[in-house]
Amino acid sequence: MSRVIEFRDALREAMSEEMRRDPRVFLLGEEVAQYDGAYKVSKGMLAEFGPRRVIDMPISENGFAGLGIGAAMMGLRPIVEFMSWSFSLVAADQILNNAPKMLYMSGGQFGCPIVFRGNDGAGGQLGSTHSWCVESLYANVPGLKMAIPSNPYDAKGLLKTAIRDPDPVFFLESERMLALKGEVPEEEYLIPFGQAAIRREGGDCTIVSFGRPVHFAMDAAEVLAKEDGIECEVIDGRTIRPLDLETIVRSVRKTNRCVVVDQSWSFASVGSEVAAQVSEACFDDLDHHVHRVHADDVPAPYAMNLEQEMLPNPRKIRKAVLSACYRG
Amino acid sequence: MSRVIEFRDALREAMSEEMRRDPRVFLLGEEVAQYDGAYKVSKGMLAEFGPRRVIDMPISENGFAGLGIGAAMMGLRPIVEFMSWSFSLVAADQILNNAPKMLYMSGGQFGCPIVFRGNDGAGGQLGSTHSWCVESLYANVPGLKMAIPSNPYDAKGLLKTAIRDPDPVFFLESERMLALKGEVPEEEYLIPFGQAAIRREGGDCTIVSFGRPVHFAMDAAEVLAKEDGIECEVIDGRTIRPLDLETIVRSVRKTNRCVVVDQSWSFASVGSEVAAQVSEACFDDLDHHVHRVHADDVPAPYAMNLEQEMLPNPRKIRKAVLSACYRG
Amino acid sequence: MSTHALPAGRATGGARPSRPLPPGVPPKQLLRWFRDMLLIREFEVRTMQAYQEKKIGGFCHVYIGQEAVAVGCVAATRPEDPMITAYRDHGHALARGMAARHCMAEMFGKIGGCAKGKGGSMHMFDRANNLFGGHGIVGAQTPVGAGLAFATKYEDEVIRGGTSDRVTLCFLGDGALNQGAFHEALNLAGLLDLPVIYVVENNGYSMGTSIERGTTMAHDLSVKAAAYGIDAIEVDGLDVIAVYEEMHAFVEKCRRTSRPGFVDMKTYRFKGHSMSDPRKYRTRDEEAHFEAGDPIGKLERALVAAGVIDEPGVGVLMDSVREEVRESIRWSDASPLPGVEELHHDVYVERWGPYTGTSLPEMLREEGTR
Amino acid sequence: MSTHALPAGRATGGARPSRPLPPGVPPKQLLRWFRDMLLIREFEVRTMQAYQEKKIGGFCHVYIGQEAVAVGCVAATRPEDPMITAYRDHGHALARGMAARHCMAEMFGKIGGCAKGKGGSMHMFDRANNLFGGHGIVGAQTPVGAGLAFATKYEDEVIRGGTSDRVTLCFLGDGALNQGAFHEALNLAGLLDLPVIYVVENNGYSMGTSIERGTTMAHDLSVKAAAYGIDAIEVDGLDVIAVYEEMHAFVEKCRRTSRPGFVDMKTYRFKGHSMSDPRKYRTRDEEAHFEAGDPIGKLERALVAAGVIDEPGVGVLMDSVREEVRESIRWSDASPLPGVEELHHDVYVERWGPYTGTSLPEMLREEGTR
Ligand SMILES: Cc1ncc(C[n+]2csc(CCOP(=O)(O)OP(=O)(O)O)c2C)c(N)n1
Ligand SMILES: Cc1ncc(C[n+]2csc(CCOP(=O)(O)OP(=O)(O)O)c2C)c(N)n1
Ligand SMILES: [Mg+2]
Ligand SMILES: [Mg+2]
Repeated sequence: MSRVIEFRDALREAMSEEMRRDPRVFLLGEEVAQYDGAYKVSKGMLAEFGPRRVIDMPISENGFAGLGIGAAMMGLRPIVEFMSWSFSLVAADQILNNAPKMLYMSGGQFGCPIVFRGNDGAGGQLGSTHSWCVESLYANVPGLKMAIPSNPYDAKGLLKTAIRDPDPVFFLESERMLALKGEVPEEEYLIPFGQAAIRREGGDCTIVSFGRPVHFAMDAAEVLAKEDGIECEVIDGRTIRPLDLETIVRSVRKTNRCVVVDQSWSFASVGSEVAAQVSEACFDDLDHHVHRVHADDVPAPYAMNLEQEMLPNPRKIRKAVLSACYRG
Repeated sequence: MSRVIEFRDALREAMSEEMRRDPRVFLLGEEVAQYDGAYKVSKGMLAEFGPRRVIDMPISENGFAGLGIGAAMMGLRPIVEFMSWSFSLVAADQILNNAPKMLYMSGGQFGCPIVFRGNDGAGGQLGSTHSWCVESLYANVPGLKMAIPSNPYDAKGLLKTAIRDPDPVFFLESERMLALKGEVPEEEYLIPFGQAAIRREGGDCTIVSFGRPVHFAMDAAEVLAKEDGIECEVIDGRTIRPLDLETIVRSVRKTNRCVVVDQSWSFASVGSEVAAQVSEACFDDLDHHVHRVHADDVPAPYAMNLEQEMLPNPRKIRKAVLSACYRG
Repeated sequence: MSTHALPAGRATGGARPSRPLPPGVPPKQLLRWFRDMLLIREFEVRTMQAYQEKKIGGFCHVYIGQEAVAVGCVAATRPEDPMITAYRDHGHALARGMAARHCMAEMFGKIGGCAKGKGGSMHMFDRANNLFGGHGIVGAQTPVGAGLAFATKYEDEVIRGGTSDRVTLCFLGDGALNQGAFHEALNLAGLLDLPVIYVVENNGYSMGTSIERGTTMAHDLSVKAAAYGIDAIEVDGLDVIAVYEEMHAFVEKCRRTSRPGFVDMKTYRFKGHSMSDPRKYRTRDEEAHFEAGDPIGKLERALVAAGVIDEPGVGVLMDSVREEVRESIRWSDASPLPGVEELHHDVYVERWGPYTGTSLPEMLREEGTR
Repeated sequence: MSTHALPAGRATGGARPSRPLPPGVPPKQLLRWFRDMLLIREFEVRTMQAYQEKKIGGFCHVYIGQEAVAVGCVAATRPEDPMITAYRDHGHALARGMAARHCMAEMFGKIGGCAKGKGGSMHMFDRANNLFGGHGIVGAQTPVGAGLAFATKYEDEVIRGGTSDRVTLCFLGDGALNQGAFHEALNLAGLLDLPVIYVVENNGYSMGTSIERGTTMAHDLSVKAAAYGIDAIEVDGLDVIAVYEEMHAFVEKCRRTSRPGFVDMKTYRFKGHSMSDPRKYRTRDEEAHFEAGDPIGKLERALVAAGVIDEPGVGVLMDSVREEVRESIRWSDASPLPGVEELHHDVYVERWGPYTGTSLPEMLREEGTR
């Protein structure tokens, strides 16, 4: 049985179900409890689980990220909400130096089963400091896993997996998608990490994307099919660490063309990684170099027209696909 | 006239000369003054410039990075020393959200002419938290420039350029190279950003590297020439932002093969960026996919044998070049 | 007047009269403060309207209720004293002298904005008026504020060889007390004898979190400064006369001693945290209590009582303020969108690759025209 | 005894006698403390030697002079009370019960080390003894320490529905006072009533920076705790009896009240910051003054005077300690290097791609065997 619910509801269901199932799981973050969540993701959770398990935090991201890490070392299963991943920079040391390295530094003695989650990427006109796409910044670091769902179904299934995962997971949501609706089964399900989803099949060009821009890729694919007679295969990576290279390569071996759409800045990014890996694995298959669509290499501007211009969008993706097909 | 001096002396000369030339330039950091520098880079500078311009800081990286940024907004020219870039994670918000975005957020009103400098990369057995290669983490961010010298000559010339640069510069040194000796002219010189250096000419394979591993590449090139009859062209990027793609491409067009050697982790790294850009720009020229040599994708281990195994080295580079030449 | 118990660590509010008018301040000056507070209020009301009309996007935090703080603090300092603040910054910009149109146009995302529309509501910068932003990351402006003070001192003493007498004001919200950056800044300011005053605009809440729930020792913030050997004062931020008098004395002491200071500036934001805040975390009673102590009404009554202005005079002033804000909206409506070329402008000072260098906004180039 | 003026905020040192032996503590226990302190001292002397011989690499910070702190604190707590510390951690590991060989082998980078040689000197972890590291980034262990206390309380109260009585000790250097992380941790501990005690091992220096040069209010650190409503005590960390007695009372109070605490533990490091420190930032006079108050000699004199042990007994003890450390070196020499497969082991708990899962070190699997 399936219902249509919002992305934010899917996140909440994942957390609530896991909290019912496992008393070690708890949620902490700014405004998660009494305010019901800055973006209402945790709405009603204080009422159900009480203030010992749904815990409001002061504006001390480094402090409460570290607190979560200590609790995880003791065997608890904290979910730490960053109101926005943009605010995680003040906690960079805890989330990058401690969480992903504790198991290694302690020679296997202390794991760190923690989930850090929150909004990633541009909101609407939030400006330079509030629009971080942290995937390209943080995915460089071994020891962490990273998931980035593009729809309610995945949000729930991946978040449940994240909460049960024995390793630290960086879970990237998007303010722009929280109200997105989608079918979500009533029955329990989990989505394993490292398995990309093919959102659309096609034989002419592979488009690989992650998170919100998957939708832009789908829109572009539609136009390309209608206007240009180009059938794209759209792959939603779902997790960045681990990266499901296999699914990507299988597709590129078929289409011989690849466009990566990554909402973050281009330099040393998830997009460059996918491009490099595909260029390597499909060296003999590619008819054209891997094309990349990114946010422009500038701080996020506030002005709406500039922000629109900066972000990846269907128009840019279509252009890249056309070029990849030597039709540009 | 040229003398042979150490890398650390070259850094000191750059700073001292610029401080003599411009009263707006000053140095701050942990142990830079009374202790003469944790690594003696600033040795004697307190004596020459006094405590108002060579300033000891408490262990407050976020605080003093921010202090430097404020001073830079007022038009001063701070040099902020991180004892190690590994400690810059606690200052990530200041160095990534403030320094590189101030000009943009203020619509051109306030620039941020600041230099952040310190040791980057593995020291000797410093373990997981003290061995960061921040280039792949930070190079993603527009608004900053990044220089990474591999020898005393470049260290001095690039640092002087960095100090005069009107934009924020991340300057990456290496503890392992501080005692490295090299020829440095007595006369003043500056090295412009964005100009790679060809350290060795060769027609069979291009090796691109940055910072310390340039030396590993040179060693590998020597062995490859002697043992395998393969002549490598070794390119030292010198700056990562801006990246001198032109010099790299010119070389790859000649050799038709490319190996990137990047001391950082592979995922979403400077190495993946170079691989992606070369794969794109040289799609029709490459005889084999771009090969990459990185540190292994694990936290830095302490044990000497494991650390050696983890880091890029001439053996790994040789293997990659042989493979790129279909001799692997 | 409401008599319900208020949580600790808050402004007292209530319909208390203002302090007596300061004898040393000429009436013209007092009227200037009054007008500035009115201007901010009117500006913010229109800002909220424009936000509803979707002329303004992103996050937007209005200053209604806190006007006495920015106006009193500006009055207590000199134009050359640097100022820096957080994201609730329209009041500081206007009080510091930014034309309403440049502030409004910034929020409209237009080229005429103080930052060419690239910064938005949270990033009001004004070089001519020594306002160093407008910062969005909670607490991140506090070490930068220490750096401004470092620089004034360095410039005056090290470069020019004279003595320094500029004082930096660094504003922060009560929520920023909980950021490590703030503590590092205070320790540095204390160690280096920096002439910087940290003004905590203590409106009792950070979003939906009352100060008692987020900050230990909320009932006595002076201990936060004492931990660094820094002097602290508590000021009634709902009374511009109190703000001016207390701040003036404190700033002058800082000017003389070059020692940092800390101000627990008790105030209240009359509206929600940002545009989409139902304010369920506080009672309407509490709000009414503070609204009864509205700093603008308080000053108005004092000015009228002292004969500095009469009721018709107030009407004239309000009309002129209304017209100024209306004009700022017209001007901002008419200001063009930033051209696409602005996207790659101001990333770097230097021109290279796709980056097209930098240039000052219209505001600084054409100050006073139009 | 030297009479030169010592800088503010330091241990008093000098050849003062120890406090009277605590009547409630059996002689066996006192001897255990004495032996543990001797063991740490001997261990560290050999560590320095091994470092010279290049058997140990990386950064290495010895605990000589501070032995009374770890030993007294462990004595004052229960084995189930979590502990966490910074990078100067050999003393804590040994005092907590880690076998010398596992500690030494870790520094030798051998598979027999507590962390299989992957952590090194700065990362002593011991799950069986509730030691949560050994942390290299200054101050970063302090929020983690708050998390340990959060977890003991959560486990006992929320999961098991009982009452919690474990107390976490989180050690830090005086230099860590200047990290924002520490302040956020204190505020959180205060807000959430966490049973955690922050023990500042105040040896007067962070590398070459004396506490007065790096930390405001160095002469009275209690204000750092007062800023968060947290109780503070000052303890003579050169006297293990004082450490035990003061800490025991403080820990028990924390156990009862679940309120955090702060300890200004005045101590001194007799050696340099790390292996390559010429110690130009302090006088030989100052060092001599503190060496005269060596905590080990102090305890020895008290034990001998009280007849708990006699001189020959001390000799026997020292011989056994020397042999234990010598054995730890032999054992570590013989312990194999970690195999290359260890490189990709312990990155993730799960096995996937190149990652080969995780497993516990020999230390925990074979505790007690050889
Ligand atoms: C580091 C960081 N964390 C979280 C936020 C999100 N945020 C924006 S404003 C705010 C509340 C701040 O309250 P306060 O400092 O009291 O200022 P006020 O809004 O009352 O003026 C929060 C949590 C942020 N901008 N930066
Ligand atoms: C964030 C950070 N900055 C700098 C360093 C380098 N560092 C290591 S130890 C140390 C001094 C610490 O002194 P203190 O906290 O007093 O401890 P002690 O060495 O006296 O035990 C410094 C600056 C670090 N490890 N982490
Ligand atoms: Mg507030
Ligand atoms: Mg110390």
